[in-house]
Amino acid sequence: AATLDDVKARGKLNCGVATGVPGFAAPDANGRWEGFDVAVCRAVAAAVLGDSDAVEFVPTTGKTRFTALASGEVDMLARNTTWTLSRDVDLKFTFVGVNYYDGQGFLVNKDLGVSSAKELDGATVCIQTGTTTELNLADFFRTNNMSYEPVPIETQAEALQQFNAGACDSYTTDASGLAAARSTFEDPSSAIIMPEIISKEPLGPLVRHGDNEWGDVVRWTLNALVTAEEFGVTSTNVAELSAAAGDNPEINRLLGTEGSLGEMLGLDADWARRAIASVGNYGEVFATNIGEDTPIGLARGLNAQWRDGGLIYSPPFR
Amino acid sequence: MSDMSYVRSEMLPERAPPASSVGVIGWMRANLFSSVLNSILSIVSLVLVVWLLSAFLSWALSPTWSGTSVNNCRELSGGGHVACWGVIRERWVQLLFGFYPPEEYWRPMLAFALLFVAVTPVLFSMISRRMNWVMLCVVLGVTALYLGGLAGSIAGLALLALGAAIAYKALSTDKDARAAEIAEGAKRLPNPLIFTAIFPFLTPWLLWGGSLWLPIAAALGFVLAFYAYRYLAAVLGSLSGLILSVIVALVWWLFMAVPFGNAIGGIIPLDLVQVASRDFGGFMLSLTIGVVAIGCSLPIGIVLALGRQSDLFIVKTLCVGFIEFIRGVPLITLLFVASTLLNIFLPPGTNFDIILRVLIMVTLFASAYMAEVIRGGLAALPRGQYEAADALGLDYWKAQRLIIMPQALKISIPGIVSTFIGVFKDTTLVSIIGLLDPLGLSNSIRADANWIGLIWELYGFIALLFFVFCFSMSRYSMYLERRLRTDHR
Amino acid sequence: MTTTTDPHQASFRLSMLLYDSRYRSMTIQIIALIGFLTLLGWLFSNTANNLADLGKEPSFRFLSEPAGYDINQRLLEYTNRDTHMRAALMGLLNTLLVAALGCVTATILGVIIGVLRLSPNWIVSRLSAVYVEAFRNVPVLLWIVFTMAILIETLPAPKAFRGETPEATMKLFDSVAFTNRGTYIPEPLFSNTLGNLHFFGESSLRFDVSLDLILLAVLFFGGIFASIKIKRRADRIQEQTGDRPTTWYWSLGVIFVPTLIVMVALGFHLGYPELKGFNFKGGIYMRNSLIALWLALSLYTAAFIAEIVRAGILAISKGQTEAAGALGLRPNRTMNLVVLPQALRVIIPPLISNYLNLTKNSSLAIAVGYMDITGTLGGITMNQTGRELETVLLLMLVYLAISLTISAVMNWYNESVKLKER
Amino acid sequence: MSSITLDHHADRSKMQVSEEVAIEINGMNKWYGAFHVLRDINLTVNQGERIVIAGPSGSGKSTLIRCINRLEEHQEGQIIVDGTELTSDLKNVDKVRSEVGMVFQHFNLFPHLTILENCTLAPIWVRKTPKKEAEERAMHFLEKVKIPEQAHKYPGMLSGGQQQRVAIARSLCMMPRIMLFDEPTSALDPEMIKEVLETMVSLAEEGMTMLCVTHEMGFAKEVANRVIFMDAGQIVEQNEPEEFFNNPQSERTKLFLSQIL
Amino acid sequence: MSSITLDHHADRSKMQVSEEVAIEINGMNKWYGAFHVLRDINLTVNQGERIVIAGPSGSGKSTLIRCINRLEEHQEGQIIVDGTELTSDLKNVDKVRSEVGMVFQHFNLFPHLTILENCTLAPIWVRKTPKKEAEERAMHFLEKVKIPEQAHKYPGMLSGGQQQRVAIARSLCMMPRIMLFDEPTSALDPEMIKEVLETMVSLAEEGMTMLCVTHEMGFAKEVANRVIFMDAGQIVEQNEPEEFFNNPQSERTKLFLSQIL
Ligand SMILES: Nc1ncnc2c1ncn2[C@@H]1O[C@H](COP(=O)(O)OP(=O)(O)OP(=O)(O)O)[C@@H](O)[C@H]1O
Ligand SMILES: Nc1ncnc2c1ncn2[C@@H]1O[C@H](COP(=O)(O)OP(=O)(O)OP(=O)(O)O)[C@@H](O)[C@H]1O
Ligand SMILES: [Mg+2]
Ligand SMILES: [Mg+2]
Repeated sequence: AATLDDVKARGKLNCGVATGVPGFAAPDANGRWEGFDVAVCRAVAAAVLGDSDAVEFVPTTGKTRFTALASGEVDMLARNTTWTLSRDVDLKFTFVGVNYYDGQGFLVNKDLGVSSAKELDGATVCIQTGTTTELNLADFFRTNNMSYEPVPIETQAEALQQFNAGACDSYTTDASGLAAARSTFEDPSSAIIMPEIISKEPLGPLVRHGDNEWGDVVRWTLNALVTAEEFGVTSTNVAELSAAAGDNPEINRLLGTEGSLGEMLGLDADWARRAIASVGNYGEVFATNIGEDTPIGLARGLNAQWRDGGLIYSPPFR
Repeated sequence: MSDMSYVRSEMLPERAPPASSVGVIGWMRANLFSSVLNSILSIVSLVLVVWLLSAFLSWALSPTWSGTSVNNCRELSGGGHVACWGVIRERWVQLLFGFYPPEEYWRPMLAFALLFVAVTPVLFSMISRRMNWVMLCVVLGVTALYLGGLAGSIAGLALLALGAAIAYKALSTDKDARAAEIAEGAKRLPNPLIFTAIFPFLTPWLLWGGSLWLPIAAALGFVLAFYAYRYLAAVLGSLSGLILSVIVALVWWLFMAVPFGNAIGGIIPLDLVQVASRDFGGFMLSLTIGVVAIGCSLPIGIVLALGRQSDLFIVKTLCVGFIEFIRGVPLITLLFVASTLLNIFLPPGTNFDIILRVLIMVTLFASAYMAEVIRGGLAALPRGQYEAADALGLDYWKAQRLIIMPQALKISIPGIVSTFIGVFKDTTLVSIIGLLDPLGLSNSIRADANWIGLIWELYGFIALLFFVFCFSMSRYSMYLERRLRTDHR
Repeated sequence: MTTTTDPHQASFRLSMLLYDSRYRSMTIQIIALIGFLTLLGWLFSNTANNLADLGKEPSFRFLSEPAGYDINQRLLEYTNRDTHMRAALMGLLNTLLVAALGCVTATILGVIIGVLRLSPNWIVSRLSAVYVEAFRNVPVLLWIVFTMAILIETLPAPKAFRGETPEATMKLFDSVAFTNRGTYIPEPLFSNTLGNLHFFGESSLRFDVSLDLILLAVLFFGGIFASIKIKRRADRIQEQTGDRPTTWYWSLGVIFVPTLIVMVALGFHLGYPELKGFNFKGGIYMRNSLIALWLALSLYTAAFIAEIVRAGILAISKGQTEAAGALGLRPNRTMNLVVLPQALRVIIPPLISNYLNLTKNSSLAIAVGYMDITGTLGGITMNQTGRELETVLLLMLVYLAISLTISAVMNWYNESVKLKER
Repeated sequence: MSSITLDHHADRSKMQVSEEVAIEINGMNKWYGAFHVLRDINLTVNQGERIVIAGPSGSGKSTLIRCINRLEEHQEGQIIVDGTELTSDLKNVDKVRSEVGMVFQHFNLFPHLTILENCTLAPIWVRKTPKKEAEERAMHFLEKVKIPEQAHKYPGMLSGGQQQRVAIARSLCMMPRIMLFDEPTSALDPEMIKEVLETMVSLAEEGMTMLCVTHEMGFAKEVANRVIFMDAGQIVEQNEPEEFFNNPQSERTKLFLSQIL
Repeated sequence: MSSITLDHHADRSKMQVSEEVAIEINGMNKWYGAFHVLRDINLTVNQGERIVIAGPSGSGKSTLIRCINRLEEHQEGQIIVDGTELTSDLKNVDKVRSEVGMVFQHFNLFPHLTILENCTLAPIWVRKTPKKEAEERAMHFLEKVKIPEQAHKYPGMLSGGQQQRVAIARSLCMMPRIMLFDEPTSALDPEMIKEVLETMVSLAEEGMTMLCVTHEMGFAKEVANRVIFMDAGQIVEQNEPEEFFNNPQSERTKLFLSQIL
């Protein structure tokens, strides 16, 4: 459990995030990082170190993120990173779960009069480089026998600048990003997201191969947030619920009032309570950062709990 | 032929020139409308200037300083294509300091002020020793007062008083009186370069925090090496002395400095709050990279320049190879190395943070350019200086240290300043590998839902920062060049 | 005197390695070499260990695998099925393209600004000074993103050209379209085309050359050659009679008439860009990323070149111009015959090193998404294959090769124009 | 100042002054900005005259001479050279310049051209002389200044005296009717001064109209038929050399002569 | 060439030559590349001798003198200075250099150091003299060359003659047993030459061994006890000054003397 010990000894968690994606990770005016991905980092820090602010956020680009993780510069990466076989196997990382089920989509201006991505033959498409998107895009247009003109761009801010100025007909990235982007428009209804989702993009936190104990900590912290939502444990009632063992054994095990799951992970019994208390459960994280009441305004969709027809599903705490 | 003889009986007085060649009209005629082509050029340029200025002003003069978001700005200005200055109001501190903890801002500011104090004796030779010490006292005194508390106030007042005393003394004794005092054996103030030598060890502590004992331990390495050299050179001769003293220093740094620093730090802690490199950002990051790279590249550049000048074939080839390699590839590829490869080159398990890696690569980059600048300085020295040093029996290193380098470096200062400007501008490239320098930060700021879509305000602000800085430096280096040319002996 | 023998040959002592000038330099060099080799070996072994830990073996096989991504601005044909190697080649050509374009415009602009800075016209010289200072003292990267932003924000989108009363129209007799995606200019087309020549089969280096263009180029350069002959003849006539015949129409004639005739024969016509679907179609298309990079690099470098030109002209002492004037030479002749030949010697070496800088700065293309070699090989290829070591190595080699070529040219030039001194 | 003795005495009999007017300056005034550098200059130079201009530093000697071929512009008064008045009309300027040769203190040879090319450049491009003829003429004048063997070297390879002689030959190649010299020897070593002065003497013997700013009083006595003394932008005194040196009239002249002789 | 008359006559009686050998050069040869610049030089200099070396330009005078403190390396033969042979052994070189002072034509003072620092630099760093002592000694020698009051100025503020005297004082501060001079006065104005020569005379009077390349024949007559004439890299003639000047033996010497005297 080298990494876990390192983190504890250091008293800080080094967490790789994106340099700026609205709703997912961006620093505010005080330099405090906020966002959906950021919350995962904070949850892990809370679980391991007892302080959700004991995180060093390391901004990474598409190019630098894997090196940062492989070299040990960061302990985990919580950044819109698609779980693929080659990344898992060839680049030797462990994806500990999926915190957001995404897929690549297209954003176009309404007045372009297009209702399907299949009508985009000959269009100019802005893409953010350094991800799987450009490969997906090439595949999509080739299989549909269409031509297009890619405009590779380093950051989301620049992509939106081009899109808004009409320098590209369509902006493609993960649908979550598209929604987030659209939400920032002066008139969000002026742009529409095409119904086609051309890829599966399960995004999740990842750690290095070969340190399974650390992987487990991150994995189960994420799962704890999901389970918490499933059983209705929220940041507001978690203190009350963990004061004493309740009727629901799953909640009890989760919050450490029963059993010794925390110990198995190399943490204390309170770990999940702290994680939930600091950032809230999965649903809360979603709602405060990217949910429908935020400017980003994403619906739960695939990311609803499995009971609600979504894919968010945590293995049982036992 | 005495008809050609002529003697003027009375001298003519000076007369004012014809009206058409002086005054505003004369000036305009000479400078704006001296020919048809010139007149056309003048008018075209005037129109251009007016047009550009009016377009710029109508955009820039907008009452949006208090705006809290793009939409708020629109409301404040009543629409139209105008600037939204709210973003600057909200973020300028961040653009300057990055994520540095606000309660510690005094540290980078102090470091910057001290940087100025440290380079003054080198850059501005007309400022006297005493003034340098006054500056130092004032900077430290003001800082101490700012930090407050009983000790701070007392120390601050004491320092300010000391500064005032020195200044008073400086102003009340003129040159001759001073010379007389010195002749009588009055002590001169210590050379302000002493502080310049301390500065490189002090600054990292100020910026990164931690224990003061570590930089002290690092500095001790140099002191050790110096004494080792003194002693060993007398016993073994200068070359073996030099080699051994380098080894002594290396052993100290590698194995003993840290335990020493920690041990003493355990007894007498002199700690500042630690600030991680990744909290560095904005203009401060650019400045840190620029200053550290130039500072560290100076010794490396000197060694490379000497190597390139030497007649030892292998040494020369190695130096030329290194210099030409670095100068042949773009900085961005070196930054790629920093961001993706450097950890691969180092022993497994080493883990420098990204800013340190960038510092290493930018330093290497700067040293190649520095080497060329210093080589120019060396080449400008007449051969006689080397010969005189030889004839006096100074060995190679002593001659370099006492005779050659002081002169060559002085000649090189304008070049060094230009290199610094270049490196400083190039620090913006780190935004490409994800560091949050001003340019990188501007992207993050634009990812904030409030400020999405703002470009000109941010770019303009950043450009202005760089311009002010680089422009004043380039002016300075031009001034130096002019002075070197005139007061060349 | 051959009788003296070296008294030290017999008794070699170890200390002589350090204190004998014959051995000392050898000792130092060997120490340096050992140090260098140790460093190298250390780096290599670290790299090998680290790569082994990561399970990556250095290999360049990825170069022959399909790239899978598209490149928007390219000089040769390329699809996303082509190899990484070919993608890198496209990038390299793009680098060379923007460097060449940049050098040309930067030179023209720099010379103009430099000369204007010396103008007696106060306002003009002041404006040029402002230009120079503004561009020299702000990072080039900032200028690049700035220029890109200007192009995107100020030019119309293609859709603005649509409709009955479009907001934007094509310029220059409806032949050129400036949009915020790029600029479309008419392309040369031949109705009786001779076809293409194809090289290198199906390999990654394959390329086509249009026979029409080859023919035209041959004629054009032949014309230039002929016009040089005409100039020589004029020189001879001037030598003999003193009068220089006016030849510019002859020169123009031999350069352009044959070329024009063949163009007509080949059925030359211009293909105009037209708005079709989302974009303009037809014509030659220059993406804004290219234009922005080109413009920004030119403007930035021009500021430096202007200073070089100014210094070069100032370096020619006033006495030279006065002497020429006193001999009756007109200002333009003075410029051509006296000032320029001398100023060029001063100007060209730093000029070339600025070309070098421009080429290196073109690697910032990545900031505006122009797919130069840093964007392809060092960008997407590196990302997709995870071969950081190999790609960065290749990237450096490419730039190094370009730099060394340019400096070789510079050295050759410096040698050939050295002023003859006593 | 110095007073180099020339090896052979100049033959005054050869130096004939005609009645024809070569240069006429009437009430000329010039200012540099507000500084009144030349004040009410009146001067008539006949064809064949050799005039030496002397005076303290800063008195406007160079400026006067430079106005004559319009390297400087005057603001008031007239300058008429060989019947052509110098105005802002560029044609007149061209005409005057092709008739007036000028030799500078610092030679101002073109360092990128050989000696021969230096000498043929202006004839070929201004006078439109055929190259061959220009070269022949250049060789002729180079022989005259005694350095034909240097024709294919570059100026940088020659000594100062040789360079100044090339500069004279270069001016002569334009077949000027008037030669202006602005301290032609003051940048030279004594040895070389002699070479150059001898060249100038032989030029005078051929009847060239010459205006020469110099402090070589030996030369003035030997060659000049008039010495002009300037001070504070004005012509203070002019006279024949004998009279000028032995019997100066104005106080200023006396002071000046006492200093330099 | 020039012949400055010194104000006071040197006191030859003070200049005593001992039997002890200071410099011995045996069959020394030196090449620059393929150019044979010094040919079979044999020379013995005793303690206290004052030797003047003369000869046409390029004859190898400077080279010879520079070989003696190994600013140049010789390739064949022996040079033994004060019992130490100059070989590639750097320790010997160091030893010789600390016993031999050298004064150059262009002074080569260190412009970034004050006069005093110039004089104390080598004693402090090479001889490891305490600073205080070094400064006292420097002031002593500066007084000797008559410029103690300049001690805190920088070389750039001094006239050429003063600078050369500082250079001499700087050498003396190392307490050398032998002094080499390479045309110490040829870059100076006559006025200053005198100052420097007088300093050198007083040095000779104190019994310093001196080798001096110079064309100041007055100095040679006054001070030298031997004049060596070199041509084409060889010692052509050597003799006492009287004999040398009044009765030169070789043709070359005669020719040379006729040119410079
Ligand atoms: N371009 C100029 N602008 C302003 N003032 C000038 C300029 N050229 C010369 N002057 C001034 O005009 C005055 C006359 O200068 P000029 O060169 O004619 O003197 P001179 O008699 O030739 O002196 P010298 O013997 O030193 O050559 C001087 O005071 C000089 O400073
Ligand atoms: N570093 C060198 N490389 C090659 N040749 C040299 C070098 N230094 C001097 N020479 C040549 O060696 C010869 C002797 O030079 P040296 O300087 O000893 O002459 P010198 O007698 O001192 O002449 P001068 O009176 O001009 O100083 C000259 O022909 C010179 O060109
Ligand atoms: Mg003058
Ligand atoms: Mg010599």
